[in-house]
Parts: sequence; structure tokens; C-alpha cells
Amino acid sequence: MKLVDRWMEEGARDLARRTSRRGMLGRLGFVLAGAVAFPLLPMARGAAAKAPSASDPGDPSSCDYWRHCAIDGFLCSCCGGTQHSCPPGTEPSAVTWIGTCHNPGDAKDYIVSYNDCCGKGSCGRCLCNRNEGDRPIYAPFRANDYDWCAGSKVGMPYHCSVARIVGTK
Amino acid sequence: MKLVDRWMEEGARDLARRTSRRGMLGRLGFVLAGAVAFPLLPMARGAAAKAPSASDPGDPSSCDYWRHCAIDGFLCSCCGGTQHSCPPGTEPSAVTWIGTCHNPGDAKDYIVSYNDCCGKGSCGRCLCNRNEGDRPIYAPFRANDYDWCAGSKVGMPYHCSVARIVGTK
Amino acid sequence: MWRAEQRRRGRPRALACAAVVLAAAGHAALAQLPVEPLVNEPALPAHPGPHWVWVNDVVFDYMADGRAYLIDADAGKFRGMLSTGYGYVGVVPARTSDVLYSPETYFARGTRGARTDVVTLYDPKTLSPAGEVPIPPKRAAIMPMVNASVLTDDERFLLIYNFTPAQSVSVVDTKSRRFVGELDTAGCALVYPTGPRSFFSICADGSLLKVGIDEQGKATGSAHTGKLIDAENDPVTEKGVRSGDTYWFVSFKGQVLPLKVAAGEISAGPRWWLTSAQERRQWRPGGLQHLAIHRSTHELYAIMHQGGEGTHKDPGNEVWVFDTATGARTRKITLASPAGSIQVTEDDKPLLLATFIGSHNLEVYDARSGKHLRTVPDIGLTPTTMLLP
Amino acid sequence: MWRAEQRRRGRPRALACAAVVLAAAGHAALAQLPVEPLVNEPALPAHPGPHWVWVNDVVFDYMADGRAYLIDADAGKFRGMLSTGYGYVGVVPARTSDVLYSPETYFARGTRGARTDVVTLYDPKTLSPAGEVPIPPKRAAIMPMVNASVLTDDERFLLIYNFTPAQSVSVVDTKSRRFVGELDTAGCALVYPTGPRSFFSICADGSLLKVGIDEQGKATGSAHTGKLIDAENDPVTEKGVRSGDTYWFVSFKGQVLPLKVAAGEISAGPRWWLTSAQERRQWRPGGLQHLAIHRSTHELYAIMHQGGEGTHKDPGNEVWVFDTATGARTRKITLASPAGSIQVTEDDKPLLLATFIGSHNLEVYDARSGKHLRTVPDIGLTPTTMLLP
Repeated sequence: MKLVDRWMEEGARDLARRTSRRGMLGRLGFVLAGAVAFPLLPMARGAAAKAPSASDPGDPSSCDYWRHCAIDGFLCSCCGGTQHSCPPGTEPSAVTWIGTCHNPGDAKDYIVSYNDCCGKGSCGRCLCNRNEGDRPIYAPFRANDYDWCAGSKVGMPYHCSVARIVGTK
Repeated sequence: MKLVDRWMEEGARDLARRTSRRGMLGRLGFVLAGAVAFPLLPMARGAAAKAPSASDPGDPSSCDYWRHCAIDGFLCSCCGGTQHSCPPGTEPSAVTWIGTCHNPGDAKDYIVSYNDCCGKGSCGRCLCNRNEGDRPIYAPFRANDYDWCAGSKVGMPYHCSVARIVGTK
Repeated sequence: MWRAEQRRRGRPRALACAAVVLAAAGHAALAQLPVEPLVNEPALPAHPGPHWVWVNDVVFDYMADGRAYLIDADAGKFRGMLSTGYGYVGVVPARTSDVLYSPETYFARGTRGARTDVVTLYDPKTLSPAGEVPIPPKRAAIMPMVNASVLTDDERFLLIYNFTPAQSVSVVDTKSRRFVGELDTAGCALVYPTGPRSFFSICADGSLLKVGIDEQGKATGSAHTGKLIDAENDPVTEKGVRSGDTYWFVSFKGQVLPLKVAAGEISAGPRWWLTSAQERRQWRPGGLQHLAIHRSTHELYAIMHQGGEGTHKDPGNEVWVFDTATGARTRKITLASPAGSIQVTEDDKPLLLATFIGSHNLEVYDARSGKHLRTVPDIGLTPTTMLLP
Repeated sequence: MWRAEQRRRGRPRALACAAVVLAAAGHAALAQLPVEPLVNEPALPAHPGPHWVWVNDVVFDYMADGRAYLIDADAGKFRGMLSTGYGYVGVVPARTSDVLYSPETYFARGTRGARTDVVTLYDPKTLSPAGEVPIPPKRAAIMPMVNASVLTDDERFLLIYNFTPAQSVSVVDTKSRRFVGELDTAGCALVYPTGPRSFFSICADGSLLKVGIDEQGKATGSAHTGKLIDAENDPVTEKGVRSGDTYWFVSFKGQVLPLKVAAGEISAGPRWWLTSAQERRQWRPGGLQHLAIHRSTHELYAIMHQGGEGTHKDPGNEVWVFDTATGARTRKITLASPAGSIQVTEDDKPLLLATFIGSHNLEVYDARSGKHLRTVPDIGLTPTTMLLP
């Protein structure tokens, strides 16, 4: 469920008009972790979009998808990428932030890495903001208010975020 | 009456959601005329916002204001300027496009000059698009699809448009 | 939904999800999901299928951040985008080479400071910049329209309309990837290719300026036609469309002007109306890219609305389809939402694609039946023109 | 309305208006309206009245075109704006001089190419750039927050938080208008002034780093406090507010941490709660700039919402007001729409100003009565923080 929906539920009457896609949360940052623990695997070409399956249920272009439990940004699955590939012409951030998400398909907890894809303007589609476990930016490795593209090869400009599995809890 | 309102009248059911301020017309250009006939008066400081009067009725921050009969852009009256002054930090375009508008207050026709104010990002408020008398851009002096900021001291970036009286018909 | 419920119970943490087992017990035998590499998307086709489209966006409220979006209209999917700078007009796809040309403008400080105009060359397979050609900072700042920047028919030269307000055309040699000069088109606007190395511009007096180009990108000569357009009383819009050696222009009131451009010469064909005399009292064409053509069936598509003089840029709720061979209207398509821009794919199961600068959606219709097939949402802030890659 | 009717009759031209005389006959004796010069707006006050406010906008969808908007909350008027580049955090008004400091980032090609970071100096009377100080391209790319860029209390140095991810502070000398160096704040974030030439940063381990600055902008020394913050279990947000020698921080769960910063030393005062034990089960503070303070009445304002852990950035529908001398809640204000950011003007008829990154409006309330006075519409795409000029 999207945060904006929840706000609406909570009774803001004229929020409906405002929290259209244009009236979005506009969050910038990301929970970093594991730059050492989860180095990037060698870049390969050829990501496959996830086929729905019993073991990995849900739609990667939906904010509700189980892997998005700690994501914050535009979903790359809506931007020409997938849950683990950057859209054409964008570069992944070398550092990454992680969350631990429960997969209802197999009842396991997975460690999910939320790399940013960088070097073009904001994708602007499927903004997803799930804030659990976030800490203030004085705890950078757990704070989701940083834009990690700043550390990428192409610098600060942020396009979208992926949600790939890097391990199990 | 705003053009977007008219479109809605004409029966686009889901236009309401779309033609919020965020879903605007986004027109760029302007009917040029009179760069020779109506040279800029020496720049003075100190524009007064128009007080409503019987002889000049209406609200300069409304698209309906009589002087806006051929304007196209963000109204400077909503952007920190007035109907004949540029907002702080912006530069007027040296060339200008004009319309002839009927003043219901005194039943006279006035020649109105629609200078652009330039050098900052789009103001984004009070977009007003009234298209009468416009011609294609192969007739530049009557076409409202040019951005005349391009010829201003500070160049192309367009902020808003004024609507000042330069004569009577 | 579990998440919303959790919120209400005050147990929103991700790990708490583990407590909500749902139907997971039934999947206990499933293998663990594998670790996934972080990858780039595979290369796109250099020349995508006929149902992909580029949607340009000038982003009128935030003009420093213009874009072009690549959409697969069959899948309803966003395939990628280009970031294209201030006051963006549009991308120019090439037919004969693997490159996208994009005339772009940048300011050293976003919306102020030194202006730099370039043609960025993008690799259509990766959507990454593959090169950059500096051009004079004269590119016309105009409402986006297709004939502001075009390739010659042989795709050797990219021609870019300038307005300072002096009118000219910048010429970029696509072979050497260099700016090679400027052609004077005083009094005339835009660029309409007429052959391998020739084009016309439309002049304020209603004539057309014919220009030929040599191997160096210089003019081999230029000449005016007679007055073909009534710029005063019922001008044609700049949004003519081309099928082979014929351009189809339409006037504000709805009269069609066919222009034959064979062999470097230009002649006007017989004019005809989109509307009957009766319809003409109410109906007009209008929009930002209000005409489209399906070449193999010689069908002309026009956005129509009810309105009078001065409504030539208004969107419409209907698209009327005409047989250009006979001038007969073959059908009407009722749109799901008002459109200011249309495009028709050039295949034998054509799609009618529609958008509107006041919308954020791309609408996809079966061009034959008129059936609304799908909406591709959230495509830009102020989408302008569409080009087929 | 006459215009709409004209449209329907098919006579939309401006000149046709003359035919619609309306009530004009009665005004026949009125003098003709004078020709008007084209002018610039008169100079704004360098230090506007207490009810003006800067609203920063990161423009999340179009981050190359960031802005700061100057609003007169009494008149409900937009007075002007700054165009401030990529990933904008916010403007830093000065109290003792006529200048606005604005740390800005630009890329040679909008969203790609060489990065340039500068502090632009704006004249607050004209909102024009009056100078530019290059700084290292290290400015933290973060969610906008006030303590990312601040002036020392004597306003001699502008301090800018860097994160590359190495943490440091860039120092700009406001007298020489030059970058004079970088202070190492490894392990600690943001900049909270504590005196004429000193500040603290908050460290990941829950301590504070105290730094003094000399006449050259170099560190005179630095030292850590003990652990004052429980970063693990119930961290305070970064959004502390200051009244004289005291900062007021609030934890995720709603516990207040007063920090006394007199004479370069920092000590924690007695902690207290925004909520009763009963309220705490449902109510939490939250938002992007969720605290504000009215110094003369020592009132702390906090945005409150109903939610559990992980909701510390959610907007709220209520603002609760506390007497910081006693910790007592003095009143609740019910908002007209959810707010994530608030500011209170520092005068004796204070306004409560509220906005939300998911809204486009600035809401104006009487801070005492809580009465909603007005909405200033169309202020930005994603408004973030507010600063009093």
C-alpha cells in the first residue's frame, strides 16, 4: 500500500487532489549498508524481468512488492529496468543500502540491496517510500536520506532504485 | 475564463484530474509585434499593482482580466511582479508581442504589449493561454509560439509575462 | 494490505512481517531465491518495432530538465528516457544509422549563465550519449514541433531551425559529426525535407523557400515559389505531414493543402476540406501535432474539436480519418480523453497514439477500429510531440 | 464569461470584443488609460517583515531545476524566487548583512557532465546573483534539512555539510567571499552553530562533535561529548530547533532532549515527553521539518500524527504546542491539511506556517488561536523546508 494512500485513509480530505503523482513524497535518500559486505557482482548484461511465481509473489512495479520493504525512490521496474537491472543509459551506484524483507512466498527473510541507478533525470514513475528501520542521517549506514548516486561513476543525478536479493537473513 | 475550464465544459470527463496546475497547457510562445513601433520606455523602478477601478476592471492575476486577451504564459502578477513590472531578479525581453484588447470598463480598445520576464526558471503560477489572432510561426510577428526571452539580455530562460498598455486602437 | 494493518497495530517494522505468515506455510518446500547480480538492461533494438514511440516533453514548469521518453505501446511500457536540457523540442531518430540526434541547450547555471547548444548523439541501443556536436547557440526557442529539426532524406545532414530573431538553418554533417555552416532563410521558418539534399521553409508572405544542399552542406541555390498559403485569412498550420513526395497541410478552418515536392519542385495539389460546409460551422482541426499519416493506406488522421477562430491549438475529442486519394472521410474515432498530439504507426496493424500537453498519459488505440487499447500513465509533465523511432 | 459565450458563437477574436459593450456605456466619460512603462519591481526589503518566509523546493521529479520561493504570508503573495540548480537543499538568509547564501550544484549538461558546486550570493532586495563562491563538489546530496548549511552565530563563516561518503564541513569566509577550507568531521553529520565561532555535529555513536573555528576558518580544536543520543533504540531526529543557548531535539517516540550549548560546552537538560504514556501508544512526532520554536514565549511546536515505529517522517494533521519551561502542552492545533514542515514567525502576532512535500500549498495559521487564515496555492512541486528571512 502506498504511503500516500495511507495518508488519505487517515483523513486528509483534500489530499486526494494533491497527492496525485505530481504531489509526491519526493524523498531523496536511501539506507546504506554493506558496501563491503555486498560488493557489486561483475556487471552482466541481460536482466530478466521477474516472472510472477509462487516463490517470489507480487509485482515489482508495485510499491507493495515484498522486496520494497525499505525502498525509497522511483522503482526501476517502472523506468525501463527491472528489480535488479538499471534502465538503459543509467549507471548503478557502487555503494548500496539494504533492508531485510520477509518473502510471503517462502516465509523466509531476505537481505535486499537497494542500489540507485544514476546519470539521468528522475524517472518520475512509481515513487515508493517505505520507511521502516530508517535512522537519522547522523547514522549514515542506516539512514535513507542520502542520495548514493553522489558516489557513483556518473555522480549525483538520481534516476531510480532497484531491489535485488543479496542473501538471506 | 481559463482555457482549461473551457475544455472541461466541452466534455472531457477525466480532464479534471489532469488539468490541475500540474497538467497545464505549457505553451511557450508569444505573438510578437511592435519592436519598432513600441520601443521600451526607459526602465523605471516602482510599479504599482493595479488597484481595481471602474475604468480598468478585473484582477491582473486572473486569466480573465481583459488585458490578457492574447497572452500566453505565466502571469507576472502571480509571480512577484504586476501587469507591467517584472518580478525581482528577472529581466524584461527587449522585443515584445502585442494584442488588441477591449476594455469593458471604458469600452475602448487598447494595444497591449506582452513582454516576457526572463532569466529564472518558469514561475509556474497562473498559466494563461488565450490564443486569438495567433498565426503559425512562419509569420513570426504574429505567432505566439516563440519564446522571446531568447532575444533578451539574459537569454532564453522564461519566467513570466506582463500585459501593459502601450496605446489605443 | 498487511502493511496497512500492521501500521494500525503499531507494528510496522519490516521484520515484523515474519509474524504474518500468510499462505507461506504451503510453500515450505520451495527452494531459496538466488542472489541476484546488479546488471544493466540488455541492449535495446537500434530500430525498435513499429509500435514503439518517442514522446518529447518540454517540462514547461521546469524547463531546465527536458526529456524524451521511449515507450513500447504494445506492452504499455516505459523503456527508457533521455535527459535533454533546457526548452527541449525533440529527438530526431535516424533510419539508416544507429544514432539518435538531439539538439539540446544548456546554461552554465541551469537557467542563467553561458548558453551552450549541442547536438547530442545517443546510442539507441543503450540510450547513452555517444558524442556531441557543438552548434551555434541560435536554436529556435519555440513550442515543440517536428519540423524544427530534421534530417535530409539521405540522412547526411541534420538541419536545425534558428531564430535569434534572424532566421537561418544550422547544418550538421552526420558523417563528420561536425557543424558545417548556416543557411540563410530570412523571412522563412522551419525545415521540410524534399529529397536527398533539399528542403523548403515556409515564408511569412505565403511562399515557400526551396533550398538545395551540396556535399559540403552549403546551399546550391534557393528560390521562392509563388504564394501558396493564405497566411492572412486562413493559414495552414506548420504541422504538415509527409507521405512520399507529398506533404499534407491543413488550414485553421480545415482546408487541406497537398504539396507535391518531387524532383526539387513544389506544386500545390487540389485543395479539399476535412469538413462539410455544414460541419465547418462547428468543427475544426487543432492541436500541437494534430495530423498523422498512414502511408501505405494513404490515410490522413486529424484531431477535430468544436470551436471557432483562435482554437487552432485546442485539443479535440475526435480523430477523423480521410483517404487522401479521394478526400473522403472513412471513419471517425472517439477518443477516451482529449488529444493535442497524435501519431499513427506505419505497419499493417497500426496503432493510433495520442497525448496532450495538459495530460500525463499516452493513450493507445487500434487505428483501424478506433478501440481504446490502453493508457500508459505518467509519461512526462507536458508531453509535446511523438516520433516513431 | 463573455469570452466563453463568444467562443460558442464562433466569434472568438479579441477585436470582436468591441461588439460586446457590456456596461461600458455608463463609463463613456472616463479618461483613457495611460500608456504604462515596462519596469522592474521596486527593491524588496533586505530584511522583510516577520511574516515573510522562504520555501525551498528540491523539485524531486525535475531536480535540475530547484527553487526557493519568497512568500508574504500576510498578503498570501508570491514575492519572488531563486533558481538554484540540482538537488537543492535550501537558502541561508543572513541577519547582519544584505545577502542570501545559496549552496548550489550544477552539471555541465543538466543531469550529466562536469559537476560544479558554488555558493551563490543573492541580493535580497533584487533576488539577483551578486556573486559566486566556488566550493569543492562535495556538498551532501541529502533530503533537504536546515542544518545542512548554516552561518556561524557571528555570520563570518558559512558552513556546509559534505558527504562523499567521507564527512566534512566546507567553510566559506563571508568577508572575503572565498572558500577557506574544509573541517574534518569524520563519523559526524550536519552543522549546529553553538556560538560566534563554534558548532557541533551529531555522530553515529550518539556523541556530539564540538568544533571551534578561528579567524582563518580553521578548527581551533574539536572534542566529543559523551553519548547523549540513543541512536539505536530511540534516536532523536536531525531536526532540532534552537532558542538562544538551547537546542530542542525530539526522538522518534516523542521524547524531548534539550541541549544547552552555552560557552562552547554542551550539556543535556532533563528530558521530557511530548505525549502522555497513554497518548504515546498512538501519537508520534513526524515530518521533514517537524519542529518549530517561538523564542520569546518559549513555545515548542511539533507536528503530530498517529502511527508507530517507522513513521517518523510521516506528515501529521495536528500541531501540539508546549511550554519549554515546564514541558506542559499548552494547546493543540488541528491543521486544514497534513503538514510535514512547519515554521513559526518570531513576532508577537505569530503565524504558524505549514507545508508538505506532497502538497503544492503553503498554509497559514494564527499560531495562537490555531485558526486557518489562508492557503497560498501553487508554491512548488515538492516543497521541503521553510526559513525566515
